[in-house]
Formats: sequence, structure tokens, C-alpha cells
Amino acid sequence: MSTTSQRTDSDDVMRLSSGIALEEIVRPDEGLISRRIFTDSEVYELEQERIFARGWFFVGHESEIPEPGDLVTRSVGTDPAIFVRDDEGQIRVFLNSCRHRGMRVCRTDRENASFLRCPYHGWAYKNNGELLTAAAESHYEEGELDKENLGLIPVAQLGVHCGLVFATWDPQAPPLDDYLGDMKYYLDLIFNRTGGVKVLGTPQIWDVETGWKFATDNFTDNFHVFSAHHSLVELGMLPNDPDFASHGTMVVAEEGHILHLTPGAPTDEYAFMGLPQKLRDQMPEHLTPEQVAMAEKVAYSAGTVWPNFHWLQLMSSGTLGQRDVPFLNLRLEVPISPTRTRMWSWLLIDVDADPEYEKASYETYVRTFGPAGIYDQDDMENWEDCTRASLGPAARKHSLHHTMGIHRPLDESWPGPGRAYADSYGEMTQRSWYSAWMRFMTSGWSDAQDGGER
Amino acid sequence: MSTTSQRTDSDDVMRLSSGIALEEIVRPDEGLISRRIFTDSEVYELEQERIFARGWFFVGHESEIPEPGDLVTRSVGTDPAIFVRDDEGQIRVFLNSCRHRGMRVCRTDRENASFLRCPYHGWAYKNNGELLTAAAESHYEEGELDKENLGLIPVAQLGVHCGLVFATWDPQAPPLDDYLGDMKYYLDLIFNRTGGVKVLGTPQIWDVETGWKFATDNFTDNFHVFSAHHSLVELGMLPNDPDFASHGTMVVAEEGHILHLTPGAPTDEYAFMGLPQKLRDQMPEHLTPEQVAMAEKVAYSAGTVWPNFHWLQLMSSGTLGQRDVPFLNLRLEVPISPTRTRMWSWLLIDVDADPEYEKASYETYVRTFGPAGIYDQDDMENWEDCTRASLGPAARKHSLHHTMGIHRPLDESWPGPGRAYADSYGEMTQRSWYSAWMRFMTSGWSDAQDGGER
Amino acid sequence: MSTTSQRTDSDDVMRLSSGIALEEIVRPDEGLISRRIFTDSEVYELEQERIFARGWFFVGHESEIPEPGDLVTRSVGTDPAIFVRDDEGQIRVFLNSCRHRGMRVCRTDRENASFLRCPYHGWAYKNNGELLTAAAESHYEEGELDKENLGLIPVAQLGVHCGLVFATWDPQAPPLDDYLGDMKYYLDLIFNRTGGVKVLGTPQIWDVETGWKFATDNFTDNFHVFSAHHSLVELGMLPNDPDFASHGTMVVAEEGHILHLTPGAPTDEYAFMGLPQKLRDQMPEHLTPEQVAMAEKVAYSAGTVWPNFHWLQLMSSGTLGQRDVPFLNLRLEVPISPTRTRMWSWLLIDVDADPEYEKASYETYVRTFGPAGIYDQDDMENWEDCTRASLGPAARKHSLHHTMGIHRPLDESWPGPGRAYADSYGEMTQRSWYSAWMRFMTSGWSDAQDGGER
Amino acid sequence: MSFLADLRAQAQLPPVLPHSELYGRVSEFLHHEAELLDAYRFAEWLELFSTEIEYRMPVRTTQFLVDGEGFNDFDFFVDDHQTLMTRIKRLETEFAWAETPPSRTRHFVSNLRLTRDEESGELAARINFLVTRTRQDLDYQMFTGVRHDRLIPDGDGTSFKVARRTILVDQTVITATNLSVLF
Amino acid sequence: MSFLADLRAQAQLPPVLPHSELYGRVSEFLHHEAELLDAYRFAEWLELFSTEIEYRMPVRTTQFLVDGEGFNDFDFFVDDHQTLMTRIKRLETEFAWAETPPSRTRHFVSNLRLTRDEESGELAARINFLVTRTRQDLDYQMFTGVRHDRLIPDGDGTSFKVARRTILVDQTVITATNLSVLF
Amino acid sequence: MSFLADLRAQAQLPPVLPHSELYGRVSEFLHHEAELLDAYRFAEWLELFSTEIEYRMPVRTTQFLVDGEGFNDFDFFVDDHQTLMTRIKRLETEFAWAETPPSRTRHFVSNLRLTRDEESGELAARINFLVTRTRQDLDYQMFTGVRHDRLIPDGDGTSFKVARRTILVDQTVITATNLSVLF
Ligand code: FES
Ligand code: FES
Ligand code: FES
Ligand SMILES: [Fe+3]
Ligand SMILES: [Fe+3]
Ligand SMILES: [Fe+3]
Repeated sequence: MSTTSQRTDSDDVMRLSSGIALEEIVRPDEGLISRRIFTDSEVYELEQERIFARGWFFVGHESEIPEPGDLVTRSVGTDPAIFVRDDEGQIRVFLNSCRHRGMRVCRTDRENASFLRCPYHGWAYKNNGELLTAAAESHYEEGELDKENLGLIPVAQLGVHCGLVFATWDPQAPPLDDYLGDMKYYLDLIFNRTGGVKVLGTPQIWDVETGWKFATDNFTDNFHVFSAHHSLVELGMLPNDPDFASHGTMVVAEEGHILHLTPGAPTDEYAFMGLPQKLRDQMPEHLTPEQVAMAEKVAYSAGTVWPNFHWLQLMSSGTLGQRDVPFLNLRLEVPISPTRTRMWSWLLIDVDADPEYEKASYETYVRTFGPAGIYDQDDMENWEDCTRASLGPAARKHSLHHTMGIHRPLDESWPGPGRAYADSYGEMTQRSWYSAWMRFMTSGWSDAQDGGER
Repeated sequence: MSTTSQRTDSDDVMRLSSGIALEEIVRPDEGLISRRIFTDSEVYELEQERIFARGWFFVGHESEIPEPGDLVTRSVGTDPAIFVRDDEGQIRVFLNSCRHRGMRVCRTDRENASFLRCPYHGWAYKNNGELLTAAAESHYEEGELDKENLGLIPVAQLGVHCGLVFATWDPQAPPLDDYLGDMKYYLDLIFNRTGGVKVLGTPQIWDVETGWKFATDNFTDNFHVFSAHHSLVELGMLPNDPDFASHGTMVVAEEGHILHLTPGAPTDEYAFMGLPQKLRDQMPEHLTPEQVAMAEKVAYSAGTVWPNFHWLQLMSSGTLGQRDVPFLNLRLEVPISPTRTRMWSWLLIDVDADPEYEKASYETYVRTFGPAGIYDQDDMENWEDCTRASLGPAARKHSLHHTMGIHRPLDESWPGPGRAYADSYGEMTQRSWYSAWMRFMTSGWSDAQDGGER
Repeated sequence: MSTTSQRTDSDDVMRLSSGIALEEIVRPDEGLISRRIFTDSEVYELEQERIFARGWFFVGHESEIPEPGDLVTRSVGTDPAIFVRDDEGQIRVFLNSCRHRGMRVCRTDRENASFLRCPYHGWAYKNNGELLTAAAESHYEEGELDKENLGLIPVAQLGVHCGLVFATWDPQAPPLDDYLGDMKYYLDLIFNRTGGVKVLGTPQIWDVETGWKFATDNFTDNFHVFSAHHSLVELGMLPNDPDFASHGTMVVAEEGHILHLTPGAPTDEYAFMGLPQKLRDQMPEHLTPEQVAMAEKVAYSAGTVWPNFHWLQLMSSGTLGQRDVPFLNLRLEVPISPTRTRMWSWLLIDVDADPEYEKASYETYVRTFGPAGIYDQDDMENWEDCTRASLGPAARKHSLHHTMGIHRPLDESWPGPGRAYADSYGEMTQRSWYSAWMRFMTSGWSDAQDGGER
Repeated sequence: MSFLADLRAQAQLPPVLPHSELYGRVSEFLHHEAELLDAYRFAEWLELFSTEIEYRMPVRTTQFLVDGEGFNDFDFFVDDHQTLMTRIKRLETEFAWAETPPSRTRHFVSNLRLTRDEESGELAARINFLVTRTRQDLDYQMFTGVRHDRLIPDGDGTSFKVARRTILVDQTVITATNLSVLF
Repeated sequence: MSFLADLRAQAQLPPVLPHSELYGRVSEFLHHEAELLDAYRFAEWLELFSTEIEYRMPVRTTQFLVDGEGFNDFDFFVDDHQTLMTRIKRLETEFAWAETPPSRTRHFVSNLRLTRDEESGELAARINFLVTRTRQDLDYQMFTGVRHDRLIPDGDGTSFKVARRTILVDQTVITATNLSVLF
Repeated sequence: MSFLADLRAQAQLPPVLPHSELYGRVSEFLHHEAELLDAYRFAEWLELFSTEIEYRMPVRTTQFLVDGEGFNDFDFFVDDHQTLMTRIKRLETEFAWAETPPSRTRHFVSNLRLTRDEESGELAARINFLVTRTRQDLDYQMFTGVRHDRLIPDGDGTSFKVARRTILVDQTVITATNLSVLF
């Protein structure tokens, strides 16, 4: 649905058609975010154009399509896409829609193909996107069929960092390298710590009846664990200490790119993300000494590349009486409607992991996270019930409160880039996320990514 | 969805974004109401702001939460709410949404609780709404957490009449006492006739695929019975006389607050609402002589407190060959979408009723009304098929016809307040309802409730 | 939902509320049609008013209601309608909505009735639409109930050609005869070829999760067959020649009224639409010699009366090893939402067909077309996947390509009316369809139907 | 509620096993009954019920498990033989609009468990039910839950009468318009 | 319609009871058949049908009950052995797009009733069917109704062939895109 | 995947027929198990499982049929006895929010097929499952698929323990919020 929301130059604010200005109802600096933006369909439609048609989005990991012709189907933003390695070995991402009549060209989740033939009329594309043959070509008169320009529609830009493939539909977007900026330092810390990481198997995908931002908001939130996952506290599988996950650092690497790095119990087991010694030993080769020192103090980390891509580097146990085991999980929220979101979740493993560790990491992830995970399932319940409570005309006049740490001083001693804050309980990261959201919603690219939390 | 509907001061009408003025398509004085307003999503969205965020809504009956800590979950307007008796015994109504991240704080239909703990991060509220503890409180810097002002959001105003609890989200709304005005006289007649009434058990709740106003329109409509419930005529359970329910009075107590009072067969059995003698004997103690005389002539009554709360005081039988038994039923329509509505239905019983009568009244209600009732189920069929026939672009250009009794003279002899009309077949009540609807849709509170049917 | 889309006189284009002009994104002359118009809800809402409230729509065939009182329920445009033969034998079409409170008056798919009684309050209408009795008539005061003017709402205009009944809700629409114009020549060719055609049994009805125009676009598309129905090529039931269905003629009879006439294999079996000799022999009696000569070269024909009515005159086989048999199929798309469409499909048979041929034609149709047909089921898959690939904010910025035959010269030798093109592979017909769509969407009736493809 | 305790007590009795004749006959009986309902053969259906039938569907609410299963003191159905008869006669008029024209229902009888009280000879049958409904041109609606029947032998003991039926629905909010369907 | 009368006549025969061997074998046969369909083993599935198979799904309309059950003179399926074979061969090509990539269907066989014509030895089996379908990343679609099969003993009499199948759907409007699914 | 080959091999064994005592006992066992789950009697439910239980639900993807049924190397569940115990203990806390307050589930056990390995005496039971869920005031959610169980005789041989359970879901995208439900 289109809307008449517009930026009025006269007063320089973004007004919804009801006259409400986004600037009035979303005030990240004060930690006040209106419930309205989480469920409103006009805001949702604006997001499609201003965020999902413009931003950088995670597509997948290089390791998912190792061989020429390997192909999986994905979403880029909210558009269906093909993530393929072409016959030359180059990674490409295309809109999954035939240039002719718009048919989904690839209709499986995964296959290996040198060319893709559209079922409708048979247009055939090479896996590098070129149009090989149209249908009934001889029936086009001269000049009617510009085959050169009718290949699959590629994303406007594609970028890879640590094997993580991102893409944007916007040619005006800054290059990925600039977009990630100081976040690369932390992506390296997580994804480049050893001789590389790879995706295990296939992602889990499931739909949750939630506005997408309720899910997104949850990922760098460390202090929900004690309550939201209190069943595990009750079972003795999490420390019975409300502050247990607070002894770390929260970082705003760039506006909207946010993370925390948090130590576990003060034992060697929880050092270096809990990785096996063999993998720990690889770190100095791949990380700077500063990063290695940082990694030593990390058992738990979550980060968000704005807007909807997250990593979870966690240690947990899915089994009473068993030790915590680390795993590295990637997450993506793809909005389906104002109140429905598709969740994607991948498990990564260090390529040099031993089989026993890989198995333990795999089983721990599956048991604790993903739709059947004994942690994750309660998160979804929260997102859905937040959504349902934010739909009515009374509720949407009220703000959520993200005020924790508004006055917290910067941790000037932090060696890494970005704005760091001691104590990994806080809402600095979410405020930064909503600041970035406001930039996207109200500005063009030129001013969408400068500055920090004011 | 937001809209650009607005009141244009220049021509002083409320225009939809298509340019259509509500004043043109809704003309209660002429009995012409456009099908458009029953299913249109822009009208629905306007209703959310202009009616459901502003009006007075039935929440429940005091007897549903007799003990401190008793709590049931409800809707107030279209927002989720908690209806609770606090530890001091005071009745309170709150938005069911945590001040922190908006989570539904109470997630059952009923419980008894001294405090409510939010699952997400653990904020705990006392049952009087005060915030007892937030999460990770020590991680807030000074001034970041204003606990005093972060209690559950109460309704703006709460009012009780005859144990019926009403609430509004609008601080500008007139007090309930003023809002009900002359309707209190009739509420007293029904709900204060004996030593009090109480809710039996729990409400029935069910969803109907109808625009909410098709249901609302039906409640004071007495002349649908002979056709809509003709199966009961056929079985001999209703008189085979199309005029059988017409020998009463229709009253517009205040604009939008409407009712009828209708006698049954001219026997003692149908006098005084058909109540057992023991209860009839209580009437003089609770009602004025004028009201007692009125009650004597009532077997059937239905009334609406604008917009969506109704009583049904009826006598019927769910069983071939068995006598009619009275019951007192409360109804509420809560819109879910332009074409979907949640129906709530409560059964009340006089507190001094004998067990046998209570049982008979209960069984009669369950068998005849509610979703499985042999009367009610046919009403829902009508509402749904009215809705489906009113969706198309041709249908919505045409008006429904509520013209019966436009020229009917006032019954000047009527002893009670309000505008009364002899003959309880007529559409005076619905016209008044739509007049009130127009006031709410087009005006502020100052002019939303004066005047009468012109 | 209403919108603020409007034609701005200043720049004389039709702008969506986002500012996009339809004229920019739909350019039939260039064969460029934006994906946006296929799934956008603002466009959908505009279509309701500008197309479905104004156009001429197929209602049914006279033979479906042969006897007085025969009645079937239909859609006219997107409004529910009653298609009835009154007691005088006259065919009538009414909005299926009671004048009183809007109830569906007829609630079956088919019945025979002299009058229709509304379930809600019992208003009774004669099958010519007149209001016979209202409810509680004696309770209306004088002048309150204008029975003369409260009959069922008839369509504004009704027209019949070759037994095909069309109707429009728009009194300003040109008469059917003018609207069909030169298309009548071809309708005669198909529907008046023998001593008449009649509907067999009852239509098949099913819902497809597609924008309606993706389905509509497919009907005069001849060159999809080789790919979309390639399973039948593989089985040897279609020629293994991509050009096999190209040797005919495409005709734009009037802007938007389009068809193709295509020969089959060059044998007598495929001449004269493959009809049995007995029926072929009737042709000279009903058609002009020119038309008979035309019919001789037709095995396959599909045509569209703008916007959503189609015929399919085809020869096919549902059984390996069995000969092709002809059938005549009527189709209608009724939009339910921007992405959902109800499909109607009727089978016609020549009234003078022998039982064996009728049976063979019937079985062939059922096995090959309709929801279980081994051809048709793959078409629906295409429409749904086109729809799903056209929803996102990236996809909707891109156009579909209907460029085949843009420069194709007219076939000046064609004896029939309209603009004809040799070669029945081409997108001339669809471009004409979208030109008509643009006229309807942007103009009033006076200029909605002149001119041709520029 | 007390009726739940009663139902639970019956469920504790040793099961009559599926390969037994008794289970077979009860299974056939319940399938036959379902067929009668779906075929609008209501009068025949009612003949399968004892004149003492207690037919009940309690209202359910969402409560914490510690507070019970959410069946409180209210019902959607509380019928006896005469009221069921009334419902059926009503359906047979041409004016019961909720079922005129008729819905198409399908009663799926699943997971039959059977117990027998050795002393009284009474049988307790419980099933998982799935009832689908479509009417006019509308999409499916659905009802699920557990149904507990007390059966008493009838005639020569090879057939039965339903003496008590308790229908425990899964939904707290009936999302399917109305309960014009029998269970 | 006449075929309905025929089906009703068969249903009047005394039931073969669920604990009997015959019922057990028919039950196993129908479950086996359902499994073959859901596992895309179409050729094996067709082997369970007599070469004389009449396979039919009539179109349903909403009518008043007094006017019948709404099955009029039109069908969604009217197949014989050769046309079923054609469907199956088609599904085995890689180009039957409605099922390429394949849907995931699940055929639930419920409420089996069985009768046997003592004279001819022919069996009539009727079930309530629920068929669910999901394909690609889409949500569920659903089909329900009653299916009537005429079975003839096969081989040593312990297995069967389906000689006639009549599929009576509950919906008048198929809300599930198409009927690329077999029943 | 190799586990599919294993399951297919078992399915090739001759069927234990529905009228047999063994089938009857397995049927009763599975219905009993389903009832325990729907009644939140999780501890009793787990007693029906061998301590060696392998409990698994693989993730499914849409692939062309020639590429297989779409079960690749990832799971939604990969549990053993100790992890199932952990899930159950968790559900018994009052803080497992996804099930506090509890969902109302209904497990429909359908199309039971049973085979027996003559040598080992092990049983393989496969069913079509339909699980419906409603919670709070929400509409139905649904899960379907095939479930393969390896059963081993327990005690005097009249009951069983589940030694391996493989749950093959039909959906590639779980459209039902989460998998807080057990199968
Ligand atoms: S839509 Fe792809 S070839 Fe026509
Ligand atoms: S949402 Fe309630 S405590 Fe955070
Ligand atoms: S709605 Fe038809 S009679 Fe009242
Ligand atoms: Fe969490
Ligand atoms: Fe009524
Ligand atoms: Fe086709």
C-alpha cells in the first residue's frame, strides 16, 4: 500500500499521513520509542522503501555455495533473491524474478545449475545472470528483444567480509566496506578468529507473528536473559545471579552497528569464547594481539549489523548437568507484514574444528536456539506478546522505555574502535539502532550514516 | 494504517481521502446509512482514533473480581487491559502492556495475584499498578529510571454504575455519570431491580467475520425476531404473530443510549421480567414506584450503552414444550479488523435467586443465546452475510434503510426520561445510534454528546 | 481502503499517493508494465472504483437459467449478484444485498424461486426484483417506506450477445453493443457457429493466490504453451516444436478486446475447430462465408472481452495415445484481494452435439483444464509465483517486458475486423489489454474506448 | 471441576484394546454416528443417545497450569435429550439460517481410548476430535478437542447408547463464527 | 445424482466390523496407498487400481438441503486407468510445474467404514479424508470430504484393487489453488 | 540421508496387520502417549521412552524430487533421554514462557503402519501426525508429517518403549511461531 507520508521541507520532519511526525514519537536520545512504529502499516510501508530498498542485507555465507553452479534462494531485504556461484566461481545475487513476466526463476531452496530456465515461457539464464535464450525469439522483430540488457536483475552492490555476503538494491548506497566501517574490527574478531568459519547444513526458517523490530531489538539485550530464560536459572543451567551476564562491554561500532562482548565464569573454560585449545591456538595468526586479548575475555557476544543481521557467539548447554559448549549462530529477520516476520538462523563452525567439538557445538545450538531451542522459544513468545499489546489506539500513544545507560560514561580505556561502555547491561545499543532507523527513515544516504549517539 | 481523512474547516465536513464526506453518506435523520462505513478500512481506522481511543467502554462486572488480587483480562475499546481488584480492594483497569518493552504483563484470562511480573525482563508491578522493581536496576544511572512514573498505564477514567464497570482512555471524556445521563434510570431498572446481580461463571467469547456495527445494529432491533428466528416460530416456541414483540416502548435515553421495554403474553408469568416472586418482591425496595410499574410491563428488554455494550433481558425457552424462563445477558463487540469482531457474552443472575431458578435461567441462556444458542447462531449468520454483501464497489455506493418510525410521534405519556416512542418495532434507536456515531466521528467531546435526534 | 490517488489536472497524469504516475510505470506502447500494478493495494483499490464499478462483466450464459425462477449467484465485477430468469422469462441481474440492512438475499449457488425472502427481517422480493413485502409494514408511518423504490438493486445495464450475458453497474457505460464493437464478429465466430451453445452442468470455481492481472495476461498468450505445458510435450501429447501454435493470427478487435485464431496440424481433423461433421455442416447457416473460411483454419482460439472474460476454444487430449478433442471453455477472474483471485470456468457444448461427442468434449475439458486439468494446474503455479516475486520494494521498481511484435506490421490481408497480425506468437494482444487498462484507470467513459494501439 | 475428576477416574481403568471386538464395535458405532451428523441425518443420530443423555461443552479459559485446565463454571452446551431434540427439529425447519443452506462438516474420530467398568458394565470412550466446516463459498473453519462419552449397551449388547457426552474444546475463543455444529 | 443413490445403497449393507481381519486388511491397504501417494511413488500407487477404475470427483454447489447435497452434473476429476496413467507419467516428467518442485502432501485416512456384498463379494469402503498440502515456503492448504471406494479382491484374496473411487469434497469453492494432488 | 534409507528398509518388511493383537497394543500405546502429551503429563510421557532414545526432527528444504526429499544435514530436534528430560523439567518450572500459560495441543495419530523384524523382535511404527495448537486467545496452528518410531518390547512384552523417533515434518518453513510442542 502506498501512503502519503512525506518529508515536509517547511518544517523538516517526516510526517505520517495522520500528521504525526516520526521525530516526535521516536526519540532515541531520550530512550523513548513509540509502540506505534512496531505495528503500524504506514510505517511498515515506508520501511519497505526507505530501509529494505536501500540498506545492506545479509544474503548468506560463501561456504553455502562452495561449487560452481551451487545456488540457494534467499531474501535480500524483503525481495526474493538467488544466491549463486557462477560457472566462473564468482558469487552473484539476483532478483528471483524473470525479466519477461516476473516468474520466480528458481523455485527450490537449493540446487546446482549451470543455467536457470523459467517455467512460464522458457527464458533461460546462465548462472551469471545473462539471458541465454528468450522464448519464441524468432517472433520478435528486430530491436524488440534487447537480450544484452535482459539478464537477471543483479543486486546493485555486493560485498563480502569474512565470507559473509551482503547486498543492497541501492546503487547510491556506500560500498560495504564503508558501510561496515569500524564494525569490521568486531566482525573479524568473531568470524576471522581462526582459519575461517563455515555454515553447517542448512538454515532453520520459521515465521513469528511479530513486528520485525521487536525481534531485532532483542539481540544485543543482555539483561533479558535472567527473566526471559528464567526456566534455565530455575534448573540451575544459568547462574542464579541477575547480574551474571553484565560484566562485559557494549560497543556502538558505528551508528546502528552494535554489539556486546561479555565474559563468562572466570575460568579458562569460558575464555576465548570457550573454543577448544586447537582453535584458540589459531587466534594469534588471524587476530591482532589487541583482539586476542579481547577474545580472551569473551564467553558471550551478540552483535547486529544494522538493521537485521545478528551474530550470537554463546556458550550454553541444552542438557541438565552437562557443561556449556560454544556455538556461533547467525540470525536474520525478514518482515512479511507489519505483524509477521520470517526468522532465518544459521549455525557456523570453525573449519578446523574437530568432529567431536563440531558435534557438541551443533547439538548445543539445536537444543538451545532455533525454534525448538529451550532458550529461543521463549524469546518468540515475548516478541509476539509485545506485538499484540502494541496494536490498539491507546497503546500506540505510549512509548517504550530504553533509558538504561543514557548517562553512562564512555569507557575510554577500551582498546577497540567505536563507543564502548563498561557493563554489558544497558540500552545504549538499542538507542543507537533506533537512531540509525531514524536516519534511514528521514534522510537520504548522504546523511544516513554519519555521526553517533548524541 | 494511518489515513489522510480529515475534517476540513473550510467546508466543515469530515472527508475520507477519496473526497467522500461522511455527512453525505451517513444521514441518520433520513434513515440512510451507507454500506461503506460497515466494511471500509479507512473508516475503521478513523473509528479506532475517534471512537475506541475516546469512548467509554464496558470492562466487566464488579462481581467478576470479588477478592483482592482477582484479575481477568479484557479489552477496553480495542486495547488489551487488565481488570483487577488491588490489595486494598479497589478496582483498577490497566493497559496490559509493560512500560519497558511493551510485553503483555498478564497472559492468562484469569488469576489471583498480588503483583504481576513481566516475563521479558522481569519488571514487577503491584496489583495497584505501581512499579515495584524494574530489571537490572543497579545498571541504570541516576535519573534514568523514573520508577514513580513507570507504573502500569491506567485507563484515563473509570466509572461504576450498578456494578457495571466502564472505562475510557480519554482524559477529556465527560465523567461516566454525565456520559450515561438519563440512561442510568434504565440501567437501574434492569440491574438494580433486586438486591443486586452478579456474573455467573465466565464470559463466552467467540469471533465472527462481521463488521462490528452490523452486530451492534441488531441489539435493539425487535422486529427481526419473527424472521431471523423463524425456526422457533415454526416449532411453536415463539408466537406465530409477526407483531408479537411490538407492544412495548422504544426509548432514546441519550443520543446513542437506546433501549426497548416490551411486554410478553398478558399473563402474570411474563410480568416483572418474568422473575420469580421472591425477586419481584424485592423491587419496591430498590426501584421507584414509577420504575416498578414500568417493570411490571416488561418481559423483554434490550439496551445499548453507546457504542458497543448491550443488555438483553429476555424470556425464552431452549426446549420444546418448556415454559419461557428469564435471563439477563450482557454483550460486547470488540472489533478485530474491518470485517472481524470478537463477541463477549456474560450471564448475570440476581444475587438472591434461588438455586433452581438460577439453574433454569442459566440453562435457558446457554441453550438459546451465545454461540451455540438456537437464537443467537442465526443472528451471526445474518451479520456475516450483511458484511460480505457490503464489500464491493457497487454495494458501497448504496445506503441501508433505517426509516421505520422517522415520523413517529413521541409518546408524551411515557413516565421515564428520554424520548419514548410507543410500539417497540421501529428504527428510532438505530438512527440515534448512528447520530451518536457521526458526532464521535466528526466532533470533539465538547459537542459529541449534546442534542438529540433532530 | 480509500486512497488519495488522483488525477491532477495540472500535469494531466494519474498519480498514486506516493507521487508515482501510472503513465510513467505502465507504458503499453513500449511493452513495459511495472510489476507494481499487479500487487499494489492502492492500485487494487483504484481498480475497484475505476474498473469493477464501471466496466462490463460476464455474468453467465442464458442456458444456465432456462426456466422461469431459475437463479444462480454470481459476481458482477467484484460485487455479489443474482442472475435470475423472472416469472415472465426475462433475464435479470441484481445486487445480492437486501435494501433494508444489506443481507445477502440469496444464499445458495442455485435454486428456483418465484420470490426471495431475506432471512434477516423477512423482506420478500419477486424474482423480477420488486419488493413484495417489507417487515412490520404496519409499523412504518406514512411516507416512511417507499416500496416502489426499494426493489432489489438491478445492474445499471444488461446486455446479451450469443447468449452470453454481460452487465455493468455504471449507467454511463456505453451499451454492450457499442462496447463489444468489432469483437462481436469474433464472438459470433465462436459462439454462433452452429445452432447455438449451452453451458454443461455447473461452473468450477477455485481460488488462486495471484494478482488477477497475472491470470488475465495469460489467456491470449500462445507462446507460453511449449514451456509452461512442456510436460505434455515430453509425453508426446503436444508437438515437440516450439513454433507449433504460432501459425495463426492475433487480432485486436477493439482496444482491450483481443484474440487469436490458430490452426492445428494441417489435417481435416483440426479444421473447423475440430468439430464433428454434423456441426461443421451447420456453419454456413449461421456464419458468413468469410467467417466459415476463417473457421476452417482454426483449431485453437483464445479471446478476451476486456477485462476479465475469456473463451478458450481448444483441441487437446487428457489421455496418452488418444486423439485431440475440441472443447469450448469460458473463464472469468474475480479479484478477492490484491494477491488473491477467484477463478470461474464453464464448459459449453453445441446444442446439437451428439451425446458421444459431448461426452468426449466434456471429459477432455475436465482432464486438461480447470483446477485438476493437466494443462491448467501449471498455469496457476505460474501466476502464483509471478505474484510472489512482484511484491518487494526492489521488484516493483522494474517492468515486465511485453515487447514481442511491437514493430510487427498489420496483416492487411486479414478479412475480419480489427487490427490483425500474422503469427499468433506475440504480445500485441496484451499491450492492447494494458492500453485499455490505462484508459479505464485514468479516464472517464467518454475517452475510455476510442482509438487503438498507437 | 468435579466432572473432570470423574472423567479422569474412568481414564485410569485398564484399556479395552483396539483389536478386541468391543473396541471394534464402539469404533464402528462412533464412525456411524459421525457419518449421520455429516449427512444431516439428525433424527437417526439422536436415536443413538439415551433419553438420559447429559450433553455438555464447557467454556475454557487460559489459566496457569497450576490453576487447572481452565474449565470453569460455564458452558457452550448444556443439553439433555429434549433440548437435543429441539435443536434437531429446529435444523429440520427451513428457517434455521445458520445451517440453511447447510454447512458441510466433517467429523474426524481419532485416538479412540476405551475403558470398561467391570461392575457396572458401562463403557467410557474418549476420542480426539477434529471437526472441519465449510459453508457457502467460505474457507475452512476448525474445531478440535477431546470428547468423553459414557456408553451403555443397547439391545442385544452389540450396540450402544450414549448416556453422557462431555466435549472439551481446545480453544478459549471459538474462532469459528458460531457453534451451529453438533459434536 | 444416481451415483449417490448407489453409494447410499452400499452404505446400508451391514458393516464389516473393525476388529475383523477383512477390515484390518482393507485398513492396511488404504494406509499403504496413502503412503505411496505422499511418497511420490505414483507408479506403485496406480498398481493398486483395477484397469477398469472409474475415478471421479464431482463439483459441489451450495443448495438448500431439500434440493440435495449439491452434487450436480460436473466434475473436477473424471478419470479412468489410462488417464490416471497419463497424470502419473506427467508427474514423472521434470516439467509438471504445479508439482515441480513437489508439494508435500499428507493423506489422513479416517473413520473407515466397510461393507461387503455377500453375493458379489465386492467391498465398499468409505473414509473421511483430510489431505494437507504445503509447497515451497507456503503455509498449509487443506482438502476434506468423504471418499467411497469399491474394492475387489486381488490375487489370493488378501489384497485388493480399487475398482471405483468417488471423492466427495466438502468445498464448493476449492480454496487451495489447484487440484494437482491425487486423492 | 542415511537415516532415511534405514527407515525405508524397515517399511519394506511385511506389515503387522491392524486386526492383530500386536497392532492393537501398539495403537493403544501411541494413543496413550499422545494423551499424556496433550494432558501435560510429561514425566509419565518420558517413561515411555528408552533411556537410549534418539529423538530427531530434521530440517526440510524444497528441492527437486530428483535431488531427494529435502532432508539435509540439519535438525530442529536432536535429543537423547537426558535432553528430553531437560525439556520436561523446564516445562515443569513456572518460567517456560512459551508454554506458560500452556498451549492446548491435540496430537492426532493416524495411518499407523507397523512392521516387525523377525530376528531382533524390534518393531517399527510409522504414523501420519497432525498436531494442532492453540494458545491464549489465538487461532489454530498446525504441524503435519510422518513419524517413525522404533519400539522395543517392555516388561512382559505387552507394552513398549520408544527407542528411536524420527519426525519428518512437511513444512520447510515452520509457520507456527516455534516448536515448543513435543511430537
Ligand atoms: S515469465 Fe519467464 S519466460 Fe515468460
Ligand atoms: S518488557 Fe516487561 S520487563 Fe522488559
Ligand atoms: S436485511 Fe433484509 S429484511 Fe432486513
Ligand atoms: Fe533470549
Ligand atoms: Fe436475534
Ligand atoms: Fe496455459
